[in-house]
Amino acid sequence: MTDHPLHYAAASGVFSLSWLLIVLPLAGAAVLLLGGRRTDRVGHIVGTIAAASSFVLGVVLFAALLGRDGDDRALSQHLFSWIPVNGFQVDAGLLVDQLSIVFVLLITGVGTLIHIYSIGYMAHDPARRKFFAHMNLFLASMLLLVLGNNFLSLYAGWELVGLSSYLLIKFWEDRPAAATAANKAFYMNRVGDVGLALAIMFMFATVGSTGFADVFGAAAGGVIGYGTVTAIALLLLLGACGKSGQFPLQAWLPDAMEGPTPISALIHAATMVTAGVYLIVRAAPIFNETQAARTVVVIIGAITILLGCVIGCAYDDIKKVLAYSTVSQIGYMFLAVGLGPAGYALGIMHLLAHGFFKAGLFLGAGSVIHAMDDDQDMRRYGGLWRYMPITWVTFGLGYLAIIGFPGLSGFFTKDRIIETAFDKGGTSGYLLGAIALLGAGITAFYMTRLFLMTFHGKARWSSEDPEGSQGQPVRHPHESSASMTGPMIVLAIGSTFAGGLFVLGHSLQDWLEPVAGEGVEGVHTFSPLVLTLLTLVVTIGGFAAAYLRYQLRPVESVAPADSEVTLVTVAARHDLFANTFNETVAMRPGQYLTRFLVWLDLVGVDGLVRGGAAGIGGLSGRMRRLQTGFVRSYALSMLGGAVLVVGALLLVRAG
Amino acid sequence: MSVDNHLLLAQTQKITPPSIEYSSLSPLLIVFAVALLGVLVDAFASRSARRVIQPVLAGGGFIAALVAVAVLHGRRAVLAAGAVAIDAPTLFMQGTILVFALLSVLLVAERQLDSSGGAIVASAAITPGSKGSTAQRVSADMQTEAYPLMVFSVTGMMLFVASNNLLVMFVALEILSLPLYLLAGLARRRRLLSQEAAMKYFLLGAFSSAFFLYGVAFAYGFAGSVELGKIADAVGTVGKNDIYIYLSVALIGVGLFFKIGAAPFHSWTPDVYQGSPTPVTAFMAAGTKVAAFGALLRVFYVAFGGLRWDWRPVLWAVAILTMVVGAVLALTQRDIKRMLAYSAIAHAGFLLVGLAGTNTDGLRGSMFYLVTYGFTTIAAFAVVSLVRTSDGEASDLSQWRGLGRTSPLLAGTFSFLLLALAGIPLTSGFTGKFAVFQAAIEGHATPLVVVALVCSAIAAFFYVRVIVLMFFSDPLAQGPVVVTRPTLTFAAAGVGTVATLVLGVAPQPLLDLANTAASSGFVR
Amino acid sequence: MNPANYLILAALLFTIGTVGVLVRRNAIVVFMSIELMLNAVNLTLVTFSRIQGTLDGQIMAFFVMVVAAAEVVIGLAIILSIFRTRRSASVDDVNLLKY
Amino acid sequence: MNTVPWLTILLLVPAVGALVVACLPRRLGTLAKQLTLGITLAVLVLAVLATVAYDPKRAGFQFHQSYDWISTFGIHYSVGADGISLVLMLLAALLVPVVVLASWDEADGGDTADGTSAGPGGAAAAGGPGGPGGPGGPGGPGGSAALAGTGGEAVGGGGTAVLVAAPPAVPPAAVPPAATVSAQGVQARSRRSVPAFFALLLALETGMIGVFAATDVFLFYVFFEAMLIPMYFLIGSYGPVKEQAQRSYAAVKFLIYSLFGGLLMLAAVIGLYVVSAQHLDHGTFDFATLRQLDITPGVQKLLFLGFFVAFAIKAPLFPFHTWLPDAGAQAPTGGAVLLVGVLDKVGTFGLIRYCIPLFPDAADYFAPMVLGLAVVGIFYGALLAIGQRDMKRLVSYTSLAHFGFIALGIFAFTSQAGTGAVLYMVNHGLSTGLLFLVVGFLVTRRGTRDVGAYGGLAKVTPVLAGVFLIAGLSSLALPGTNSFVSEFLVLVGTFTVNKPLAIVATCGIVLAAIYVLYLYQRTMTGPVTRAENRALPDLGLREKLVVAPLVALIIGLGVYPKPIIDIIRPSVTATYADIGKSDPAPTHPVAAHPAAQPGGHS
Repeated sequence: MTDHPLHYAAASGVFSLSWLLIVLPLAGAAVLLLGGRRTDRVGHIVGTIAAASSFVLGVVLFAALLGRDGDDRALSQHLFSWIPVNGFQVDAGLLVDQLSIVFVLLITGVGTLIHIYSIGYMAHDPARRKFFAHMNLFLASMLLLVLGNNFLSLYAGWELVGLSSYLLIKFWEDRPAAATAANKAFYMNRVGDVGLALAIMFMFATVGSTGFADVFGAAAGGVIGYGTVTAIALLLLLGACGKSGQFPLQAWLPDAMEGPTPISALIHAATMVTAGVYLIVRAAPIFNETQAARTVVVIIGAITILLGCVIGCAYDDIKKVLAYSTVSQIGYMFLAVGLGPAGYALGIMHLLAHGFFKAGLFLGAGSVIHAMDDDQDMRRYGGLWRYMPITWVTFGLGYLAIIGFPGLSGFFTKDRIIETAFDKGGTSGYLLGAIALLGAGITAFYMTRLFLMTFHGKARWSSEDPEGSQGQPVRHPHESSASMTGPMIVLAIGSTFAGGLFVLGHSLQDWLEPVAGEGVEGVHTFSPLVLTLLTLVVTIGGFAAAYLRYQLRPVESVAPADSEVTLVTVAARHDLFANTFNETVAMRPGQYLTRFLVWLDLVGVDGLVRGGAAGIGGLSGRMRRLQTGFVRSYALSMLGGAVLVVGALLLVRAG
Repeated sequence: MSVDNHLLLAQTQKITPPSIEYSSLSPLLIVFAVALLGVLVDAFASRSARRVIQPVLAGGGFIAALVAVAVLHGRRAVLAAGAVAIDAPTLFMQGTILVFALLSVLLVAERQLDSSGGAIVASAAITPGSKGSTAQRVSADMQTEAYPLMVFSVTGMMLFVASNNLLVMFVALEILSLPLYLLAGLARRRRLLSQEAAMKYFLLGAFSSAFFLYGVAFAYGFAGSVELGKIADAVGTVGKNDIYIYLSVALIGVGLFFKIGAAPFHSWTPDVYQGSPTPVTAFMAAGTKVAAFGALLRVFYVAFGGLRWDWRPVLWAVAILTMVVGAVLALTQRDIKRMLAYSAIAHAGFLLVGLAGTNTDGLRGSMFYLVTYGFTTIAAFAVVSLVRTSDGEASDLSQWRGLGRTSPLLAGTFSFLLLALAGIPLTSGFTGKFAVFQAAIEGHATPLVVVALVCSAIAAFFYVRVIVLMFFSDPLAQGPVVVTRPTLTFAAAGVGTVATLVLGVAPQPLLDLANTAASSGFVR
Repeated sequence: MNPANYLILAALLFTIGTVGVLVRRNAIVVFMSIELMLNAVNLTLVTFSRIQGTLDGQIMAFFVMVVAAAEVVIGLAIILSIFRTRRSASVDDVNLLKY
Repeated sequence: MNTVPWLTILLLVPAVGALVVACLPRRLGTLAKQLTLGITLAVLVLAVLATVAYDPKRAGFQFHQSYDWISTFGIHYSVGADGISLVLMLLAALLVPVVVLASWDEADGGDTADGTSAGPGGAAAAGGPGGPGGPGGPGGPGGSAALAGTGGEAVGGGGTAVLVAAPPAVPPAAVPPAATVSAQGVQARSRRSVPAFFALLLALETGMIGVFAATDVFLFYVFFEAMLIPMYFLIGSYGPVKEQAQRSYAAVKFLIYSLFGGLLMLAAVIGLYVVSAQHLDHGTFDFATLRQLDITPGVQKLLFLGFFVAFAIKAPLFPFHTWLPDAGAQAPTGGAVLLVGVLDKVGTFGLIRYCIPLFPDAADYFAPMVLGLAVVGIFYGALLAIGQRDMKRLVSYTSLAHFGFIALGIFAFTSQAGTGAVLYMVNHGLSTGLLFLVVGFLVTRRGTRDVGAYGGLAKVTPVLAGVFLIAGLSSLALPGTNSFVSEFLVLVGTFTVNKPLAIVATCGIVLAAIYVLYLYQRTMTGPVTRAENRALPDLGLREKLVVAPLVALIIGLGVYPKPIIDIIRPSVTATYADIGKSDPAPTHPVAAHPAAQPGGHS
């Protein structure tokens, strides 16, 4: 029965080149990795060109897609047969459609910008070539993730981005912290991957294929039982949580900030961590079938929003704050996509907008950190706007975008999510809406806090030479080089207008409609206008609170001790004890179990063997003592034997 | 009384001399003649001459006998008034015995090993520890009586496997044993140990032969005759006073088990193997085993075949005990010859497993196994005799450390032989084991086979440990010397090793031989 | 009289011989005990020959005697040589070979 | 149908080579190396040619040859290849030259050789043909022979007493003077025989190819056991120079363990023969004939166990594994690679080649047990690997986990799982082989297997670190590496028939990530703490040559495994079809046959 509704046209013409999207950055990575030191000097050039060319191709494909009519914008390209075992036929194939092309543009676009940025940022790093190689590798993996036309290809990309993320987090491997963070990230991602893998197995066991077309066809056809669909959906969700740092697998993302800042911008803000959202939207036909799973998605989204915001308020490390902000923003996306057809497009929309402004924010942060001699503690910043205007402006725009300043991207995308959450109706609707709203407020608070602590207030550092500075760190902040500011500017522009672009005339929504289904305009709980005002009020509230606390009152250059702050803050400072939880529940028992098993294997399993051998040896040692050397004892043993033999035979005879 | 007289008269009138086909007995007769000749030579030839003549004579005799055996093949008859049976199994085993004897003669005749003469003492009469003994250690002389003694012993062995009559079997037993008792005492070095070995062997041997004889008596009491065939018939006929036959099975069994060194009648083996001159040990290990097993097979297949189901359990028990004792006790041996002795015990156990099958396959397997084992063990002892320190063979295992580094060829050969004894594929040891175990499983003795396999695993451990010693540990500063000149020993060892390899890789011809022999079966 | 009694007597003699082997230390005596066992067997043979009414048993007895004689020769030679070395005929003194 | 006797050639070349190399005198070490490399490369070429000549479409054995060997027992020299055995032979043929190259400078004990080990020099010292009487033996040249003899004996007795205390241990050096050997003498001795090493490798290769090629159960058994001996010597005489006692222990443990299993199998083999004799008029060992027999289930179970235990020890599966860490740790790098890379595959190979087709009912009956052991092994091995400090032991334990996956795949009885399992055997050979090689490189550089002795090497030796990481990633089955394909096939194949088991097993991949990356973290990342590590040389040209093919294959087979799969799949499918096992159909099948519509599919 190949007559399922979904059918992708075979790729032809320019689309038959889509594999180049992946191969170009991959080639870049290969050249740089195999080339070794010889390519040190050109490393960054090659890497950037690879990324850029991939972007260009992406644009071309996008244009070509625009050229086709709406329902014929999904093209699948069969490359080669990957794993063919009887019933289990997996092809290496790509799917260029409305959804994937959007991601392609985001990934390659932002990716290229960040490549350029890194040229300046990593200029003085001896291993810059390796850095670019890994970045290219990441691009390739990420593109494979979004372009794969079946779940196994997606899974391959899924784990490979995990690898590249691992490589880049531990890029400065001589820092133990970095190495540990990288491992943590990989482990927790693997947990998610188990979910994804199992989901794929379920699909195969149910549908006999892992291709999008077949699976979605079957799902949409409603032939799969509700239980199975839900199971698959939940397993997919587990994978999504792992990759996107959603509750309960969020703990790795903040640690991942050990990586170079461009990485935080590209992987842990703009692209990779949003893969979870992509997965859910991509699997829309499955999630559409199961209300239960969608509810779980929504709940996780909601929890994560708050969790991210709350912790975001407590940290003084600029990157950690941004990281938790990422966590909570992705929470918004999950919330959106959890709302089903109404929300898929919104989720993607926010994702793209977020891709711009969060990347911009991170790059800005990077530029600041650069200026402050790699000091990431905001409490030792302050008043920087004067010294690095471009960073200030670009960062500011990103900041306004994220808190949802009217007219900037965040304003459009986030408000729509809040709106849709309320529109869900019922108590759950109100609850979710309220949470989203609250989240918006807190976001405004901690982002403002960050912005003010960094750029405004009086400097908590000194440009004097040591004796001049009263115990304050000596810094000589300066604006970053063009290769860094350039991307920041572009992203700032993006974060300013992207949102609007997407919303105007539902452009993006319509574009995604074939994939995400049309956003049914449900009855509004509140009229959009009211809600917008409400959001604005909450946001302003958050802003005001931050302004009062961090602008009008001086900021201590050292954080107050736990004893001086509220319990909430303490908890937030400890990531709401997420790590403590993981350690006590998973890590410690695991360690004890391991030690026990090592002991068991040595003493128990091997002990048995060695014991047996020793036993025989001992027996032998004792038995040979019977060989006394006295003829008469030998004779006795013989006689004994004789008697036994005779006795035995007579016994046999009797019996 | 009168009845008796009349009976006597009746007997005297009926006496007719039995007809004897000398041709069929030719192998026996040749060897016997050679033995007597040897005695004469010893009596008349000069000392130096004997040292040359005797080995040549013995060797020639054996070869001649071998030829005779070859000529006789296919002959199948009961001769000398039912005293001797010539059939395929007999000839097979006589041939085997002769080959092993030939190899052993080479070892005995070896004169390059020691400072002077070979392994045989110059004059056994000289008391150890006296001035003379110091002198004779280096004297080029040797007790050339060793050769005739060996030949006599071979005669006994050949008769042992051929005897169709328990009395003849007893006589053969003594003919093969008595010379061995003496030979055991003829070691050139370590005279005390040698004499002790001789005495233990003698006393225990005599002891066991008494049991054997008692068994013979009971057999006679049961069947009114000691001819195997007649006994078998008597067993066949029911309703006799059969306690005698059970006693005789038991007691004869004891005597034979002693000879093959089966537990619990094995205790002499290690002491005697260790004390005797190594060539003699090799001869005993190979020859006696064949002879004793030949007799065992004949008696239990022909005479007591009818009682199979009665003696099988006992045989199982003995087999298991033997294998366990051999394998386990060998683990902790420190003297190489002693270790080989225990390994010999273990192998006796494996052979009994083949016998437990009580079928022609068992017969075939056992005969094949005997051949393979004999070759390997002679070669092994030959190698042992090559590794020496200033006071004779370096028989203490610790002296073998690192031999693989100092003299790889010898160590390699020895390792190969050990692996063969352990039963690793591509060696004759494996083929032999396979043959007997196959027979046993065929004969529904599977549990026995499993025990046997476990024991071979244990046994493998101590063989392997010697290899560890030779190859994986470091040589001693003043390690033993490996004598490099002795051509005769090399010849013996070489033949043994090659046979071990060939029988492991291409055993088919010998198997065919054993097969035909076994399938034609014992004459009765 | 019942020939079976002779069998019992022979069995007794055989047992005595066996015990002798086990309990006596002097090699010569041990050896004599073995001879006793052999002769016990001879008695058995003769008795059986009587019971069976054939002469084979008696003839066998002669064989046995001859063999026994041969054994004596060998045995004494060995025991003698040991005695000359150790100045003792006790079988318990010869136990260098053990374990 | 081609008439070239590929397999016999494949067997003869290394066998003859082994003889030739073995006969080379010690001084010609270099020649031995070159010769061996040439021979093994020739074998590799031949194996590749054979693979080309092999026709996956045809069912049954190809290149089949059969000659009478021991007709009395119906034993033939008969060889043949199906997809399963072919790829494994290919693996063996590939790994051996790699190992030869890797062992180039290590065979003779290398620089790590210290005074305690001794060599041929001893012969001369102890007086070769110089007749008897090394200076001052126990009794001394003078004195009465008899008394000296008894004295010597007494000593022997004493020695005995000592040794009863410690049965298997190597006896304490009997003579103290051992220490007094002159230094240069020691240097002369401390060299190990190079030709012997490479001869052993060749012998091993013969055994490995033979065991896969045999289609006669007896012949299989012969190779199965004969293969042990060279490996035993490789471990015992070429293991770490300084750890004589441990390596002897490991070698003996390896041999006895395997022999024990082998002997149980021998019982089963003979039993099989007897059974065949009862069914047919004459007994036979011919595999093709035997698999036609329908043996009564009771007997099947016994015979199955006989074979299974042997294979479970060899593979090894969970409770029978304790020899592996010791052997793996003590074997020379090359030995370890072949041991874990190929030798152990004989176990899993035996499971799918013999246990299942010969005793289908028993296989069915015991499948739950085996699957249980497999899953336990996955976690047990992984956790123990996490807990190890000795790098080689660690890698050995990871193999335990991998063998768990393989066994799981074999006994899931689906063509996906089975194909995955066989592919896994190959992949594991490559990835773990590479892992052992890299670890070996580290150990030769630093002379210790303790993880604690390393750290921060990524900065010092980037290339080595990179290769290490690739091997590790392959070992944790990252997509894009070969292992992913096989592991996923095993899991998905199992999933279709036994969801709970598959789900549990899948969780094992988390642990895999932990043991690999934790090891990498401890050795390669962080600051360089120890002075010795600051100046470690990175991979040299030879070492790069060694790892290059493996790395290439790891990536290549990860991206395009189809060729190998196409060879394996038919044989595996046929194997399961023979015992009446077929893949369960999906509950809601969609695409009739995806391959039919290349472009449009998915």
